[in-house]
Amino acid sequence: MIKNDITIRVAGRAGDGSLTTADILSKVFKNLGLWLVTYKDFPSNIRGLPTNITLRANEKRIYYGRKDKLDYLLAFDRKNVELHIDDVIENGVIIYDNSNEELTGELIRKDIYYYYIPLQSIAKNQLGLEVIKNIISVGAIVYLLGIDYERAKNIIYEHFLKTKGQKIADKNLEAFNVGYNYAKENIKKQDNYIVEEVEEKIRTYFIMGNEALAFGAIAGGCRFYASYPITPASEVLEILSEELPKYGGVVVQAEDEIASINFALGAGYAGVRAMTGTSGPGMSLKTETLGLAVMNETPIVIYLSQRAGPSTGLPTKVEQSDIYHAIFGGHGDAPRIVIAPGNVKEMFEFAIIAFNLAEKYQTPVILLADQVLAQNKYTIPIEEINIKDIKIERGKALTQEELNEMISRGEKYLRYKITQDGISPRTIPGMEGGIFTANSNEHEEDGYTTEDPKKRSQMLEKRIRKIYQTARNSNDLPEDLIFGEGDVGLIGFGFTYGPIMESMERLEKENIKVKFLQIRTLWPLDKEKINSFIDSCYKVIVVEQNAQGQFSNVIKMNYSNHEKIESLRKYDGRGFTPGDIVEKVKEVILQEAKEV
Amino acid sequence: MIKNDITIRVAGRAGDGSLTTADILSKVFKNLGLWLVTYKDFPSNIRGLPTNITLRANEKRIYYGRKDKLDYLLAFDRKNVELHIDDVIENGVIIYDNSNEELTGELIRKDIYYYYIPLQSIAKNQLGLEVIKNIISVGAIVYLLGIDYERAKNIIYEHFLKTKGQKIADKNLEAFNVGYNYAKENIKKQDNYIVEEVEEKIRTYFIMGNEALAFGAIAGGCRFYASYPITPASEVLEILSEELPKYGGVVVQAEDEIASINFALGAGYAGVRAMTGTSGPGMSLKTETLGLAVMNETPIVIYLSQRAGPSTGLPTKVEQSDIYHAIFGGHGDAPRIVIAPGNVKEMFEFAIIAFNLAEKYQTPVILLADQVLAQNKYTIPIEEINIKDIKIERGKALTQEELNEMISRGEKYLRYKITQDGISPRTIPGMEGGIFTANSNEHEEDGYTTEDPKKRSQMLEKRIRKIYQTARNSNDLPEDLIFGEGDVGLIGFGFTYGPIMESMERLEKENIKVKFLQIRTLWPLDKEKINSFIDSCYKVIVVEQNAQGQFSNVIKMNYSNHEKIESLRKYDGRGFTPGDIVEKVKEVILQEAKEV
Amino acid sequence: MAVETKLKPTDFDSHFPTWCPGCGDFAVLLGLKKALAELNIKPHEVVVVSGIGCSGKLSDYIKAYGFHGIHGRTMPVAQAIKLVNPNLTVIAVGGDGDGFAIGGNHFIHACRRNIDITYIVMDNQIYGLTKGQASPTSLIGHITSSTPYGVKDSPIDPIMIALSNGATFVARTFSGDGAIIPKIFIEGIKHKGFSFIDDISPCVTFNRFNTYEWYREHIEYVDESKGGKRDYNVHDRLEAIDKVKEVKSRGKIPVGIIFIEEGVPSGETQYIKDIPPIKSSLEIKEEYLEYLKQFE
Amino acid sequence: MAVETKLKPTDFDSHFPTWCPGCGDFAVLLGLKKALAELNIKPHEVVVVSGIGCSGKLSDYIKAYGFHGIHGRTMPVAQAIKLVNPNLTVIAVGGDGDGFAIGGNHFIHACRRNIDITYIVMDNQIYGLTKGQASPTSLIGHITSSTPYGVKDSPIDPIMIALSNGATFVARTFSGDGAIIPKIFIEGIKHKGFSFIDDISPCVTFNRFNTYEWYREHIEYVDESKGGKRDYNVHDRLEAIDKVKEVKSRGKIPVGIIFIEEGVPSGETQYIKDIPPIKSSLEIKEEYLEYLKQFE
Ligand SMILES: Cc1ncc(C[n+]2csc(CCOP(=O)(O)OP(=O)(O)O)c2C)c(N)n1
Ligand SMILES: Cc1ncc(C[n+]2csc(CCOP(=O)(O)OP(=O)(O)O)c2C)c(N)n1
Ligand code: SF4
Ligand code: SF4
Ligand SMILES: [Mg+2]
Ligand SMILES: [Mg+2]
Repeated sequence: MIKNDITIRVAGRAGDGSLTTADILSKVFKNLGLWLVTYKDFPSNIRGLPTNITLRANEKRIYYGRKDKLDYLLAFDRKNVELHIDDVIENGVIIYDNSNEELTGELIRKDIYYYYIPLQSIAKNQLGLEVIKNIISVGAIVYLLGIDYERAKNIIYEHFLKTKGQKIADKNLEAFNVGYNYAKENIKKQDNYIVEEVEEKIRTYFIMGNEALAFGAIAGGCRFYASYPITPASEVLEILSEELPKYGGVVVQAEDEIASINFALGAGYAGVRAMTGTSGPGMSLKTETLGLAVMNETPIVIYLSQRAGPSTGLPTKVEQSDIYHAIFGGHGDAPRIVIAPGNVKEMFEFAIIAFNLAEKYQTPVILLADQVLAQNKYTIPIEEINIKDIKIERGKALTQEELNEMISRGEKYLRYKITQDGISPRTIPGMEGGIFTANSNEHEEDGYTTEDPKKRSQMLEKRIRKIYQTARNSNDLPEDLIFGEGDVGLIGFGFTYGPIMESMERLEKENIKVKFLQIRTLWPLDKEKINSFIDSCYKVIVVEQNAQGQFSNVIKMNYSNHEKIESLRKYDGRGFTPGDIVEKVKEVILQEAKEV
Repeated sequence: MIKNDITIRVAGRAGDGSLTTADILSKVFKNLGLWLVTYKDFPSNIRGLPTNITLRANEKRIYYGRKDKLDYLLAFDRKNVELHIDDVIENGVIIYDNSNEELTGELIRKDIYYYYIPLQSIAKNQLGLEVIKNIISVGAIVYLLGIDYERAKNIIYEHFLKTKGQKIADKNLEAFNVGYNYAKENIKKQDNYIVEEVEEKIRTYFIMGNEALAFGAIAGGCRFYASYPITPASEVLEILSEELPKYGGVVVQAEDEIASINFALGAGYAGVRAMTGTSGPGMSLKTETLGLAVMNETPIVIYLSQRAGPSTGLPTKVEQSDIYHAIFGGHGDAPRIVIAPGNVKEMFEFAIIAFNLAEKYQTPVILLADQVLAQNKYTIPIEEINIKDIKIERGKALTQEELNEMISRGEKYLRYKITQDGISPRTIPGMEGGIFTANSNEHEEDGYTTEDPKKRSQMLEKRIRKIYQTARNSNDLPEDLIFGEGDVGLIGFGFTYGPIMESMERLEKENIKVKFLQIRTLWPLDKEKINSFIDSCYKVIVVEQNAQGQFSNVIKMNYSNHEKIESLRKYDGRGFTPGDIVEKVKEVILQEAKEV
Repeated sequence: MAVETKLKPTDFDSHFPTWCPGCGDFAVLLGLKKALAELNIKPHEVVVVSGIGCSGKLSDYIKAYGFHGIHGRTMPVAQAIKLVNPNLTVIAVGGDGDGFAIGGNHFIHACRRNIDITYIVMDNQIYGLTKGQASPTSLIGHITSSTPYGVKDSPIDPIMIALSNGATFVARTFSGDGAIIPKIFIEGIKHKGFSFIDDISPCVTFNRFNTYEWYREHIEYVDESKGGKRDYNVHDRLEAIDKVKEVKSRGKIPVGIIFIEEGVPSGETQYIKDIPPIKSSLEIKEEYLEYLKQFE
Repeated sequence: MAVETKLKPTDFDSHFPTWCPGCGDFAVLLGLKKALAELNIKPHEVVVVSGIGCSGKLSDYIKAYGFHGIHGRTMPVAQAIKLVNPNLTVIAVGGDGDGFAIGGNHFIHACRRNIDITYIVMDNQIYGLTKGQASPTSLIGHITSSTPYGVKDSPIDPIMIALSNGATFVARTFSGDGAIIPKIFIEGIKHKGFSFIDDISPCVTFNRFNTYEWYREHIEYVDESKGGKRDYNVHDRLEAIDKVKEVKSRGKIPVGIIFIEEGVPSGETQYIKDIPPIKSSLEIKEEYLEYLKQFE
């Protein structure tokens, strides 16, 4: 028996309702107290193309939805068996909708169990509603996993009742029952998977990365959001459109990405915590204004949710290939802060941190995530969404009183005063005595345009100093974290946190020790920490989802001993599996053994 | 006597006609057979703010217009003496227009000669035309430098006759005479500078970098140019608007930079050699489409003429701070080619090379220059504008015949065929049998959208391979050049070629030996050459006009022994002087001496 | 020379669309194939430039040279292709988000350049591919995934934008009236100059408000296409504007050919001096050295 | 409270402009100072958002909060400022290149959002700061540094764009008639909603064709400002469009207040629910945890 550790992939066509299937199942699992993660693998298509979602459920905490192998595959058609059969684990299960076609040939593997259910036919003939086939499959899975019927039934019924009303709830319940009973009557369970209520349940949220980020932003004082729809960032626009007005905030869906960031910048200039969000193509468009924000030292948070590029690329697939752009993009010397959450908790937390950084350092802050983090759901203990200790830090934002006092002291207010830490006192429009120009041209301390070589140098140095020295030496930037120990090091950031952590667990079981440096501030780098981490390793492997090894190159810029740095790359639009990393580590260890 | 080696700065207010003064003087000098270079230091302003241009003339070839010290300063007002007095060399000269104000106090240096001429008053009172004061000054300078009166007179008269007609020519001649005679009668020449005809004169052009580039583009087969005005690239738009139609080309001044690059890309896709040109702010805007060109493998040349950033920055001043962006800008893995001419000859040549590279490698090519190269004038022997050996190389562009043959062989034409060198045969619209889609989405070999992980990897690898392997290993990329020898190395690119060459000459005189690696292909780097250059040095100094040391960091990405790399930076909007480099080299040598 | 046989719409067949069944874009695709076949323009003489969106996928589904560019930038690409090779038939296609949100500026400037391309927007008053956010043509109050409290901005009117920026052919079609579409497309393609066609193309998945039925109740043909009648001078821009305003004042949506201006030289004829770039030599002319003399 | 004394235009004095003597932009600067003084709006309650160009420098020359942004992007910045702090008077200024070339799309979308800002374009039919290239309002045939063979594209008409995209206040002023400018600016600033004012601002250095004299011969007031008369309903958009077309058909340029629509709620009142963002607490509300419950 394999209890409470299951990976289920629901695979159909866009429009088949695979997402709902996984959603409903997750409600059941969650109610039983399991930890959950999803991995969405959707096409950029509304209807018809193959699509799938993987749902993992476990007694222990898990961080990542993609596993090397699947336990259950629910396939709505033959194509989807073709696509995923190789991923099914030995002794795993395929539930196949054989309404239209039977499986033959290579699609019949000896080492797995097949359960055939004519889902579509049943839906059509018995329930008169084809689209409900997915709920039938939920019924069957609930039966197959040995989940308490009553309990599952109630959860599902209540869910539909609450969200869709009685009529639809009734219909779905009927479908659930049909599926449950069909399985009970026609399928002989042969596999080993069961799911039961766990003993010590804790309260959790099951929340999408983008949802956590949006709620984090609200908690962090974001009161203005401007964006242009784009996968995988649109959810933030949609959530904040709904939520922000409740907090006195305003959301603008602008005419394009350039407008969006200028909207956010205008709001930031006017004194409101403001954010814009996008993915790669939109980020490329925002480049010029990013430089403006650096130049006029206006706080702004830019949420960059990466997907596979270049250009339109694979719009719904994951990649971490905007590293170069996030760090170096834009003309001129334009230092900015880039922070990268690695899990859903950090999606929430970093949203708050980003606003504090933006205001304290009067700078654009790029909040860098990726499709895996953004669009998947994760269970998180409710106390990890910690709203008690939130500190809103506005840095050198002057109050009218402080400004008055300053003026009465005979001091002239200078918005861009050259200071030791590079940060100047800040006013906002409406404040008496605080007038200045936020200027895209190089400027004097009061914001007036200048071309004087000395002033220019001082201003540029000030802007560089505040990021590379003041911010870097502060405790404000999310600290890079080290997990585990060993003389092989892994370096990762963003969603690879998940598969890396999992790979370490697996390696541990084989008594292979590695340590992991999770980079949480991508720029400015914590060179000391990174360098001493690398120093302490025989070799480090930079795990990154892109083809050029962008981040490993960034590290090489700062770490002299390049031979120590290897990079593990993937760029086919599908996130690393823990196994990919395990394999690479073993390879490096073997090599070490040979060398030593 | 200091013969035929003079640096003259003309300093006034925007609108004073400083540029014309230098222009007319340069005509005279050129006629005498001197080598010339200018250094423009203009404000972003049409009238009123201080502006100046430096003109250097020499018997020997010179590459750069900014010297550590001036020999002659012609100042149209007091402010301009204030601004430039420190730059005047001992025993140098200030010619001052004292119509409105006399010089006093600190503005009177004991160690230089002052010649006062009330230019404006003379212009107004004697000639009834204030704006002609600059030509009066030309007359005076011609006298002071001992230039043959008749000769100068004729040159000037002819110039105005040809460009402005008899009436204006007469007036200017009068002004010239007045100036000449005023100086003759009122000024006692005390300084040592004279200018004479050189013995062996060669035929030269005196041409602005942007002019050389525009004519190079024409010679390189450019038949479409789309741009949006911006300093310091506008001249290319203006010149090509005039010239390109003569060659059957079309120029579009588009509504913005995004439109411009998309125009050029459309033209490139349709089979015409196409270019777009801009400076930093425009380049930032073009970022998304740059990635598109990488993705759909369309040839396009992007002329990026750098100025001081970030944001609007100092729009008329020099900087080399778009290195990061040119190399790394844009989301996704988007390798491109970046080449950087270092002098006016290369401005011409690289324009031609760029089009060949773009077509051979079906890729965007960034032609990276800067304000110093772009907007200054340089003498260049006419045979260096070599149009005899131009080879137009179109790479794998298929002819209709080749395509027909291929089809008749039963081969399916595939625009994005996976090939070993990463380059695929190319058709253009209108060719029968060559249909394909240039797709911003990841695509199959025929251009059809795909999300298949294997195809995706292959396609991405192909695009990376063709740049990082095929192009890099070819002889097509401009080779980096090594000048001189020594164990201290200088690395530079773009306009710093000029001051570096000059600093080497000066160091040579002091018996200090250095070598210089001129990087001409900024991306993909010629790692081997660069690394072996650094290896062969005790220390290398990367000379670059930006604050972050952008290029030295790019080198560090690729060269492991970081301790060897120092960087000399300047970022006040004014180009390095040769002296800046001399000083730094000496410092490093001193350090070496201590260490060894 | 071989005898040329008349082309059939199926000669333009390519991959089968992945649009939702019922999507209005199918009618545009079919209409375009029919129009091109009818005009006997061969697939390789056609370039379809498309944006990003469900609508933008059209270039993947038609046998012709395709340029499936980035979001909002069809106009400059399409104009450039025509400018360098006027022998090609250039069709630009995209959505209302693509054309009027992010691409709005290029649209205006394409109107005023009057280059001979045909621009067909599949206007569904929604963002389809990104799953149902409001578009610039969404009506006030429309509740979409990005406007849970209803759209606040007044919708733009693409027809008015085209009319007031100098477009010389302006029409609207409706995907529910598939038979009429090819006729209007043919006129648009034949027209020498910038032709703008706003096709009402219902999104059956994300726009549950502006449905086929809703449109059927709201459209009104301003020409004879379908029972309507032409009661103004289609060649008079001001009258066309007045007509549009009048129809709209009655809460209706004007459909049909709305305005045609003839005799305005099309843009590419103004930009191209003698021979088009595609035909011009890559070698430089004799005069080249003469021109360089100015620098001596 | 202290007795408030009436403000003077000089209360808005700042750095002295570096514009060329005679530049039309001076009249706009003075007009704006006069209008603000007349309206008794204090410098620190005003934000001037400017683009890049000679015109864009205006924000450096007026005592007020300034946002001298990048080329073409005044509109989103200005709208956002008003959206988050409606107590501020927000004025956007820029050139014809800034507003109608690179910024054209934002202009259209600002029109339709109708947020209460005032947008003044200093339209000189040329690119001033970059030294004389053609702009979208340059006339056909105009020889400029970038159009040695004359402009080929038909000029856009910013007034028509504003009118056909829903702007609720549309006017044109002429820098040669400095006395009229503040009056119209005052109306524009007072108007609740998006006010667009196209100021004809001759560039004496680079536009040697459209000079003060040329304009004097070509302008025609559509209101009573200067001897003209109002012969249409200024509150009727269609009549305004007709009027503009009519004046233009006579080769003239309509000047004065062209259109005012009242009673349309201004955009920020639609976007702001109760309190504006600037006044809203940065702390989260009690309900926050309630909202989170949906994820349990
Ligand atoms: C620069 C950029 N921004 C955003 C997107 C995401 N995106 C893809 S399609 C689309 C809009 C789709 O709406 P529309 O243009 O109306 O086309 P439809 O799908 O409705 O046919 C958007 C915003 C993108 N691909 N690129
Ligand atoms: C993104 C970008 N593109 C181009 C420029 C260069 N530029 C500065 S001002 C200007 C246009 C000036 O014309 P206009 O807007 O009409 O203002 P004017 O100077 O005539 O007042 C241009 C193209 C820039 N600063 N930024
Ligand atoms: S989502 Fe809408 S626009 Fe897209 S294919 Fe489906 S019906 Fe068509
Ligand atoms: S160049 Fe023209 S627009 Fe600029 S300041 Fe001078 S007159 Fe005014
Ligand atoms: Mg749409
Ligand atoms: Mg202008």
